[in-house]
Amino acid sequence: MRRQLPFFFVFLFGTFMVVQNFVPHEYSERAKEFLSDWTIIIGIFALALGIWSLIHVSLDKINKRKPNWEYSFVTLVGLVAMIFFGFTANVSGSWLTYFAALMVLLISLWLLVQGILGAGAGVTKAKEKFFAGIGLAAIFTFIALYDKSWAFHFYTSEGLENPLFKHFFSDIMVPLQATMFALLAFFISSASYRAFRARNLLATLLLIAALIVMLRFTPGPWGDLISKTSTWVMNVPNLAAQRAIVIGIGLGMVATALKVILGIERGYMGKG
Amino acid sequence: METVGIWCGAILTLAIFSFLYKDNPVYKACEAIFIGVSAGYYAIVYFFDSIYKKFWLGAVTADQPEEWLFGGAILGVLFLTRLFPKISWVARWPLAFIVGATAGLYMVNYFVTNAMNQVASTITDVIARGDAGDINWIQSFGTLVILVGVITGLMYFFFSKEHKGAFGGGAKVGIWFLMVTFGASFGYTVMSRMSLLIGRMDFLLGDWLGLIN
Amino acid sequence: MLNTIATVILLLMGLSLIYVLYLTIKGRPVERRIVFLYIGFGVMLPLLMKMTPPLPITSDVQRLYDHIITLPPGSKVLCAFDYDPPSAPELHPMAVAFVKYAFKHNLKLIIMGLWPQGPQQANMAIAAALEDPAVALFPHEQGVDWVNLGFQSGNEFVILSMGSEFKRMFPRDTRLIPYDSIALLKNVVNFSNIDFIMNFGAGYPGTKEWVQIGVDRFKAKLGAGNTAVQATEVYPYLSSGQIVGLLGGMSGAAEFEKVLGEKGKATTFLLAQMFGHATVMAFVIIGNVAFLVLGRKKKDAAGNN
Amino acid sequence: MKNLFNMSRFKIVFTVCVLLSLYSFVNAQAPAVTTVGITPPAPVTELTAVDTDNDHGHSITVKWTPSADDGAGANNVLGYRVMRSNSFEGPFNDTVGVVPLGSTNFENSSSIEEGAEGFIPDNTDFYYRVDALTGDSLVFSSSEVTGPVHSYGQWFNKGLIPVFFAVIIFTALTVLFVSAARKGKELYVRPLAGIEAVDDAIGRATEMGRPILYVFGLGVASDIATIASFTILSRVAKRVAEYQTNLIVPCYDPIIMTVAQDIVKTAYMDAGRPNDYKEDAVFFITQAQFAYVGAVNGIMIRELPATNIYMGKFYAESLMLAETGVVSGSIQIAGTDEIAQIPFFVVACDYTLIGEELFAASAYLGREPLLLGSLKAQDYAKAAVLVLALLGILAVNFSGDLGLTWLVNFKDWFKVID
Repeated sequence: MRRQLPFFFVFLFGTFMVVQNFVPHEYSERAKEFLSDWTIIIGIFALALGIWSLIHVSLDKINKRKPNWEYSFVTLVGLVAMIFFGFTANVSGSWLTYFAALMVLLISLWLLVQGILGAGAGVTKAKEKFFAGIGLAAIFTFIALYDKSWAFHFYTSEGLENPLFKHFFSDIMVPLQATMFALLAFFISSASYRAFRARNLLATLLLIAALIVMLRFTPGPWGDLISKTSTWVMNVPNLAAQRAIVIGIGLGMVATALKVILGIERGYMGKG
Repeated sequence: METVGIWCGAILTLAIFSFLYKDNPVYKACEAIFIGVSAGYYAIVYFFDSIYKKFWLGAVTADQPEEWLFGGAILGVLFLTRLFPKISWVARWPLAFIVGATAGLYMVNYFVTNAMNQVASTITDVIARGDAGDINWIQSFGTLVILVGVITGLMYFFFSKEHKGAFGGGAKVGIWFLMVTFGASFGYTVMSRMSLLIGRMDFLLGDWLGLIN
Repeated sequence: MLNTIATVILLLMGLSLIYVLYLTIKGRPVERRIVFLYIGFGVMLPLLMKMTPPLPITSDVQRLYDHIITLPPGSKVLCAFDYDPPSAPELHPMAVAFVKYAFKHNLKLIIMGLWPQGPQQANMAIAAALEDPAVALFPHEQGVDWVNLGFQSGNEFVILSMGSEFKRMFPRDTRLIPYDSIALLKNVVNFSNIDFIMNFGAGYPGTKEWVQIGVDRFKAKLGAGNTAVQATEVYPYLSSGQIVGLLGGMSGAAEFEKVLGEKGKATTFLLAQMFGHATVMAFVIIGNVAFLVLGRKKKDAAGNN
Repeated sequence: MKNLFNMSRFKIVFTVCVLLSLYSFVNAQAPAVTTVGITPPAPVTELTAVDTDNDHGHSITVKWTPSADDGAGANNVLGYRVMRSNSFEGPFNDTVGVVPLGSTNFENSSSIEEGAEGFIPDNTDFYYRVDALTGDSLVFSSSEVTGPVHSYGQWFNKGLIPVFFAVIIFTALTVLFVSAARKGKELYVRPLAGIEAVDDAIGRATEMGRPILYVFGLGVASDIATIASFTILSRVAKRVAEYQTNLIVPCYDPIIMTVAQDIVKTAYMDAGRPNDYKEDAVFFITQAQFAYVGAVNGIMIRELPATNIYMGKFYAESLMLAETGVVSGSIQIAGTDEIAQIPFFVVACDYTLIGEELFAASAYLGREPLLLGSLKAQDYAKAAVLVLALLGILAVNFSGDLGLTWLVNFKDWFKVID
């Protein structure tokens, strides 16, 4: 019974959404609103599971001193700090107690999680750590209540305006993201150098098409001819093949969606 | 505060570039910071966007609350049963909802946009006439090539038919078209990858070192 | 001063490539990290040089421009910022040029984003546009001339809901002012009250979803600016007329700046692009020449023993 | 005296405003308008109002033939104003829309939300009148009233009839072939290099005693490419459980992580080794594209996996993963339906599944009759699309000379109007 029920739900929701596509009526549109909002909300709960898995794996690496375990500390500090910034907003600018509170929170969380993981995960003196964690957490709440210069915000999004949250985003995430992406310029060059060899007919076609399109900026009379051929290559053979792949993918998706709804395809439910 | 931000960005940029030489502790540290900070950032952004703005404001504290949002929250809580191995099979229900609902939506959507509309735009008049009725040869040749490309491309993707004889010939022409499109889009994207690197160099030379005005 | 130094170094690097070719033919192919060095400097040095490359306006960009100029003053344009900092180098110059044109021609901008960092990119684009004194003269009041409705997660489901009502997906703008009390959005219910959609997209969700739902389903007029990678996937929608025009990658941005008559970063970056491309092609040619020479050598060696 | 002066100033300001607002509706080629002593234009004729078809209700389409003085005759019509009222004689002071000259219809619609502005309740009678407007706002002529008319939502969208039949035929084909396959009918499927490579790549990893890296990419659990990837993972996990090679599955999406954990655990149980299942073989990294790629690149360089398998939705990071994989000397097999990324996998990986080959992989790996049956149906659908496309092309190009006029509107079957 436990295995069949989910597939019945898949069939139910799947057929509903297929039929809903053909029914423009108000109720069908409202139903689609419900379902799309549900998907968004479920996504959030799943994210909580993901964060727990990240914490669990990092702690496991630290406790068992697996290779590169020191860096898991850095990940956990980054994670907790960012979440802490996100939920607090600085009201009147005294940063001292703010950082003191953050340090206390980090240590107390560290001890609490160690305590919860317990002896199983190779944690020594789990009980004492757990209570120490509780004690520190009490101190943290005392600081949070006493110091009015910043405040916890679970109910409003002022946290997003916290200068530390914004600076962590713009000064750490943005440059890291942009530079990781920029590595592609190096990788595309080494890939071209290594792979674009006229080994056989197919590789030669790949090479010629790439060269024509890469040369589309060369100035001068030759450049004009090449840029015209490159536009032609992009608008004719490229369009034709793209369209064949798109039609193929379209039909492939419809077939797979149908297999899922009819319960022929069950791999995603864990049954191989 | 501004210069601290730029220096921090520059150091991180150089640290990531060092990965090109070889894996080193500085890169490992940046990787770890990046994972932690980004996981925290998206947790907060998605929390405030979905739970707070849509669920808390939309359902719990709204004047005429949208009760059906609670359905999503219940399914979400069901999902959390993964944490307890004994009852973790319950988590299959919200998954069934997500996969089933989206499969149903995608099935018709992709049928219309990918299959029907693309086929419709393939069915065109091969002979393209200029406004004075004279045949525009280049355009007509182009449309003919597109038709041949689409048909042979589709032939390549047949699974249950042996690629032999005339059908095999068609499929071979199809893979030629595919290789041309892969080469062309690879060449086309060299430019966008370069512009990423240019963006970083502009940051290093301009904002950080101030060599570019 | 920097200009001359950079040009000299670049020339030396060009010459050294011949030595690299010699090495590869000798059977000692160049190591990956050397290729990286050449690309790094090949892209960095042109940024210090003052040359500007010649630039023809392609039809994809011209078609978008021809459509934009038909938008009468006061028409409402929905700007979908679906990209993030990594794809900003290509799309930011396009967005800045578009915002400058919009303010100068009194187009009302309704900004939103399907990517979390999209709306922030929009604010940066508006700030960059207003740095130009010529643009700052025109009215640019937030809430009257432009409004930023922020990010909403849910990908194409967001567009689906916007089809019936914008307010459902964007109850408040980024300043948390409710939808109904924003002057610009007074009688804007859904796509039928919007004159044009301009989508800056870098992947999923992006132009494909706006075509699938915004155009195919709700009959909106859509123009798109995409990164070079994503542009190849959007071409079929341009040729079937589902979008009115397409700006592809940095060359699209530079052409758009040129056709609008705006001086911006894209034009200076294009020179660096050309040198980057030249370096990549040089190594491809080196690889093939060496492959052919070594191939023939192997054949000779096989031939005579 | 003072208010008289104000009054006249008020009238001037008022007319200027109306003129300006009207002017903004009139497009460029408005004819020269004679303002002095405008004679009322001929009213609009054949006014009809019906519920807008194929919609979710709350919308009425008003159609009319333009006034004789629009673009001809006195040529003084600037636009049309659509008025609505709840009764035939009732006061028409509810302007629902103003359209420029030359227009012949207007859709008076509202959203489905009760409190929305200008909300049109369904199944309530309305009466419409269209006024032909001139330069002088006081001079216009009204048509006769039409109605009663009420809006309602349709339960079937007639514009989607071609799609409806296509879906029905496709489902029938699938059921037909699946039942044929169940009865043991042998189904031929051409060899796919990428899929065969998966088995010997796992063998290679076992010999070398190095891990296998399985990457889902940036898709979510409901992406069809990710669902196809789950099936491939379950096949890989089964072999991994038998050969006891260790498996690393770094995840970008938390839902995929939970499903993948389930798949790997079930594989170990089916192979009779439940306790060999390592809890963190499948783990979450982060939901940021490049932080995820940085972490996976780090894993590749440090763990040196023998085989990297990339199956699912990939975006710009495809080449970063593949190039780092080359550096760490692994065999790489990739499959994605993201067209923009297939070239990078083709160039950098050893084997690549192009577009729908990824979806066919589940049928290949298991050789399960049911999946082969649905693959057969997919091929028949492709054959149908090919034949219909060829027919359409013939129709459009040669319909004139061969007299196959009925084929001409064949193309509209594919044009989807909704």
